[in-house]
Amino acid sequence: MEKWQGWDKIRYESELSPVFAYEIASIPGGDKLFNCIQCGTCSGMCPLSPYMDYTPRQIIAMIRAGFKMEVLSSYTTWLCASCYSCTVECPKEIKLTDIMYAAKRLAIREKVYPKRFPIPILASEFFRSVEDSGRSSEGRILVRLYLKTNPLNMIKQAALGFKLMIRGRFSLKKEGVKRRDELHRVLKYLEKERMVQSGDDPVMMKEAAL
Amino acid sequence: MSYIYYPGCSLKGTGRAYEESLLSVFKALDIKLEELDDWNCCGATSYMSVSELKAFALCARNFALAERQARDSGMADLVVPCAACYLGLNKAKRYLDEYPDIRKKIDEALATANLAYNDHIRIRHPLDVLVNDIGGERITERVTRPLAGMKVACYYGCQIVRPYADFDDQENPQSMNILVRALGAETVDWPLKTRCCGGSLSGTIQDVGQRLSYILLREAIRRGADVIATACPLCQFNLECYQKEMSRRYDKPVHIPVLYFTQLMGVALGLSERQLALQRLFVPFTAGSVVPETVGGQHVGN
Amino acid sequence: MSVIESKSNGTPKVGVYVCHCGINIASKVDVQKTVDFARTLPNVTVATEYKFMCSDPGQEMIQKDLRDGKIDRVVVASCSPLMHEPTFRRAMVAANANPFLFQMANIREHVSWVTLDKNAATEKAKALIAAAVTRIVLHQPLEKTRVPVNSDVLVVGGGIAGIHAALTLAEAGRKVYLVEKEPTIGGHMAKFDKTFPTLDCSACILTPKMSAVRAHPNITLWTYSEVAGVEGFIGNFKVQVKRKPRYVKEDLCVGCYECIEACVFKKGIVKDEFNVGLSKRKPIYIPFPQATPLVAVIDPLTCAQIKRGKCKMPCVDACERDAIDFNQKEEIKEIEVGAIILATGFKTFDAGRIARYGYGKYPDVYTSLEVERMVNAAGPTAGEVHIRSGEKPKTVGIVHCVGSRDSKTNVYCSRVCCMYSLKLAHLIKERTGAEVYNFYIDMRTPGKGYEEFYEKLLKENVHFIRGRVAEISDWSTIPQEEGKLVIRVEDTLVGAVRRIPVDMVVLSVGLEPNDDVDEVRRLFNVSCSHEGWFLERHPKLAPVSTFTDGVFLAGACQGPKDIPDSVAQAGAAAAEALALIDRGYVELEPNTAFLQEEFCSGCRTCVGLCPYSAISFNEEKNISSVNGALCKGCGTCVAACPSGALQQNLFTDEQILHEIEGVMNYV
Amino acid sequence: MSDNDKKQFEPRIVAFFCNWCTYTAADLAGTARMTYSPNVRVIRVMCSGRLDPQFILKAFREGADGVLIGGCHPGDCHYQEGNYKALRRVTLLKRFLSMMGIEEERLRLEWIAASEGDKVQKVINEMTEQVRKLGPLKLEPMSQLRGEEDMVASVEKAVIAEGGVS
Repeated sequence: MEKWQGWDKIRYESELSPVFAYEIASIPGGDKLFNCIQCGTCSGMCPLSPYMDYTPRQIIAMIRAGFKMEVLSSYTTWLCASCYSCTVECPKEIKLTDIMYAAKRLAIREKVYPKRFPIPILASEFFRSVEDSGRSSEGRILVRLYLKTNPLNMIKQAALGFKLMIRGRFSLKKEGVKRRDELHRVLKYLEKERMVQSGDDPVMMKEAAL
Repeated sequence: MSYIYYPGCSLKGTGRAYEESLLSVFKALDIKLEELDDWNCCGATSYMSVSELKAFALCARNFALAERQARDSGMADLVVPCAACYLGLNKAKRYLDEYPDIRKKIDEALATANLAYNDHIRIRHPLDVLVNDIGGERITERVTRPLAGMKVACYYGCQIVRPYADFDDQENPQSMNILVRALGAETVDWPLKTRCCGGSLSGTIQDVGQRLSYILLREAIRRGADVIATACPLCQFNLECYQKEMSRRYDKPVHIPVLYFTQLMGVALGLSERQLALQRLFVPFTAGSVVPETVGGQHVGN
Repeated sequence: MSVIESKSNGTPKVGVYVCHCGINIASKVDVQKTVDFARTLPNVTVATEYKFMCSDPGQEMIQKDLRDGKIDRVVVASCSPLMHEPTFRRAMVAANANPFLFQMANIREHVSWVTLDKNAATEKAKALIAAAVTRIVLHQPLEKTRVPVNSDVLVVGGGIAGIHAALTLAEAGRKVYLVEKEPTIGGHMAKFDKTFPTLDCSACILTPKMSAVRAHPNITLWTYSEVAGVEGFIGNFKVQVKRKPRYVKEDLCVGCYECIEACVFKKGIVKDEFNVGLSKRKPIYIPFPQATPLVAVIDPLTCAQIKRGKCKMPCVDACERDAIDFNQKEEIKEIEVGAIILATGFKTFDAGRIARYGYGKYPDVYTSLEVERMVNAAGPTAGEVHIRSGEKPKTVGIVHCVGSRDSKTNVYCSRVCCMYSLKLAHLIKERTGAEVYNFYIDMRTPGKGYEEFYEKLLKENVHFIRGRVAEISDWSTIPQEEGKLVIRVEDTLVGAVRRIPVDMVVLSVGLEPNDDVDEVRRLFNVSCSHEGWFLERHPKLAPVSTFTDGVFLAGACQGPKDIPDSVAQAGAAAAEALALIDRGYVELEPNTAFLQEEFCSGCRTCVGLCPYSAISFNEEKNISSVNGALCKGCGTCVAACPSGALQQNLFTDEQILHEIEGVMNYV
Repeated sequence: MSDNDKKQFEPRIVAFFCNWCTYTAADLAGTARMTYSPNVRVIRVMCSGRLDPQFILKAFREGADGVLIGGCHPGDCHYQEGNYKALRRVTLLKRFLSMMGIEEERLRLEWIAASEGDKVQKVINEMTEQVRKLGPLKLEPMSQLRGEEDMVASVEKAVIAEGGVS
């Protein structure tokens, strides 16, 4: 049973973000977002919508209405397993999966993703591993993940880990590419790139909004 | 014919059996696979959640390396077994084609490391290669141990056919079914063949992720499948490794072998358990067990 | 060419009138600037502006200046000539001026509505005005040629729209040819059981009209026939109609069914088109009991005699009136008509195209048209609603918008599905008492009594779930779902995903243009919207006319329509045709080609070029000669004439060359 | 994107649209308020078959940087096959244009049906950009060109002859 929230249901226009929709729409092909007829095909196709706090359709509506905080701090975007069934079946060609990604990126940048929720942490661990070595070291990432979120779970999973280990399917060895400098140079260059579709270029956002 | 092989991180870890069986099978069919030198991560799901542009850059580096490696033959056919990598690379390729502003930035980034991508890449899934380049007939010719009487549920998962792949139908893919039938097995009609297995959720939000996998297993069993064939390391992991846990969690217990389609092929082609890494499975499946004598009997007069 | 100029008498006095069209033009084009500019142009004696030039006061301005002799030719800068050229030409006539000393500059559709930048718009408007002014000084007074109009009318398509149009015209005493490609008239409406929202029996209101068609002395009904060729023009069309052999003499057959009883095939062997495949028919058949004409037809693809030439032919013996004739051949009828009404209707969307809905995979997924037949008392199940197993369904799901409002199939709303789905929901509940679920995106009930019908259904406890169905499948997550079809959908009003197990699914398929729409379009020289619906001349002001004068549209061939709208439109089309015919003549735009004999070198280039053989060659004079009555005014010959001897009224070389100068030189 | 270019050079394009398809489509674009670049001036003819090569040459002579011709789709001509005649003439004319040092891209023929308002918008925008890239049309001083009337005439004759073959 959630705590009673009736008191803050009302949304004042002044609390909403007029540019949020345009931020999201600025991803490649994102303008289709405005074609949404709220038919719910996305939510119907989505195998995870039953576990989301807002269905994908609601997320689109909220994005258009400027409910920035609600969207970015919702679990929905993180539960998206990017199976693309919404994107494929949307009658208005809205790239929902990409929109979920865009929301996740914004949430991370603005540090408003749900706290102590494993998925964003997995994402950042994965990201760090690849940034650093060019490959993901599954074993190490998982261990870190469990330590950060729920150490108990790690003990639960220990049995599984062991089974995997004896079958040679699990190792803590650090994977990586040989020519790291090369890789790092490429990624470094993009550091300074303020990318539109990451929605973090205020100028572009303004333009988009107008 | 020869292809450049992009393993991706999982096929070196939890999905080793996929790599080992794939290589053995391709070898048995005399298809040349040459691993991409110094390949890096494809920037899959989790990475893309942090930076899309960098994810594209990671893919672009792989493309550049592949083109370099295939310089002589012009077009580089990149064989990508992992569903997530396959999608990630496909997506990057699309976006680099379709959005000049992205392309420009990536090209610049590559240039800083004297790398270049010249659109000479084709991204191929092993299913695509086997069905469209080799063809069911030629595979049947090589079968020494037909999987007669075996009922297989072919599981494609989400990311192979959706949303970019064009080698198979998005709503009702057939390539794996064709392949499995070519091995002499039957395929069960199973509408969930492209429904999500829960992906990384099985590890993170276990109840949610495992519930999705459980729905798949339960329905496959209900439709009389003896074994499930997969084409993705994460799907295989989710469907196989949590079966004990699921049986505890949910109403009906589930117990069914989950193989990579390449392992299944290997069995039919008469390869050894080791070559196919069957010993790495949780739910045992020995080459001997596939053609129970009784089945032979059943199938007299076929 | 100098010849033409010499014809213009005295220095021309051009009046330029710029229209604000409210703010439609004025908001983008600086009208005053254009007027000041026009004053600077040669031969312009009057230049002014007004809010609405097409209004009476607007026209009055022009007429006054004409009467006062201030001007002798007129340029109006306003909307498209396709919109108001006739209006202003009439105004000129009313002022005793020649209507062809008039030219329009299209500064609305081509300027103010399509240009962002105000200065750019004003400049463009100036250029177009200059073009009109420079060209009009070369205009000559012309007379429209009058051609008598044939008073007969051709109606293509025997659905409710075609039937109504034909009857209306026949009642007005016109001779009507009604051509239908099926063996009977009646179209889709004949297949329905009840009609929304009144729930009156479709057959009861349609069959009287069908027999009226059959009986009417002024109507020639040709079923099982298709239009094969059309020539001529408004008022004077020559049409070839292909009559397919039905191997049964229409004048002799009385529809007694004896031959059908007698057929060597004791049971039906082919899918019955009329029952959309829910039943089978014999090679010799009558589509349905009220078929009009009530005449048997033999399907050559399946009849043993016609296919293999060996059959005992019991049908022949069975027929006391010797109506059966295996030697019947296809015949071509030549007719002449003054007007043509197209009422070729629509086809329903092929539900198989949407794999997720399992049509063709799961036997108990039906299309709405199949269910229409099922609930029809005269249908294959005698009005019983049951699934393939023969049992009555306990729960039924009706899925709206199948093939509509989807960028992968048809983007448009098919307009009738909401209402017929409500109707089917009512009938199914009435016949089976089942729980009926409607899955809709938006409920669209704009029409007299429609919303009230929706309310009625709500009171009948039919379930309405706002959400587009994601998938229909036979896999289960819980035991209660096993053996059922499960509809997965988001209930968008609740914000939760629901899985609803049902015994029967009805797919409310949308409407689509017929497959042969392209051939038909070319045959009658009309255009299509990009969806493939026939294009009306103007969406509001000329909804049943086409860009080909004398060809009119009725019913769903112009776009999805329900029965009331189709009938209303059929009436309108009939009225337009009558207006044309009763005038008795048409005035043809005098934009025909003419020959300046002194320049003709007799090279004959033009002769072969004319698609209407309006150009013949005069051997003794050794020059070509143009038959103005046959010329349609395309100007192809004029463009090809090496010596410039051929010219086209309203589009002479000089006029166009001047227009080019005008458009380039002053701005 | 090309704000600067715009300031540098605004091409002037003369268009000949057939009454039945393309002109109507242009009207449709208007009714649908599809905005496009203002560089094109439309002249209405009944059929693209009316297009006399001398009109196109004239337009260039008068200083047009490009000429656009719009007709019905093949098979849809209101007058059966005027548009084919137009196609033949334009194809040939292009050859002579390049002879006279006028880039082919400056002359464009498009089939646009009455329903394709969006295509009008697309084509006009594309062509404006294309001609803008080509820059202003450079012709020998008119007088001189007029002096070569005979050459132009011969061009027209040849083209006409070609167009005349039906």
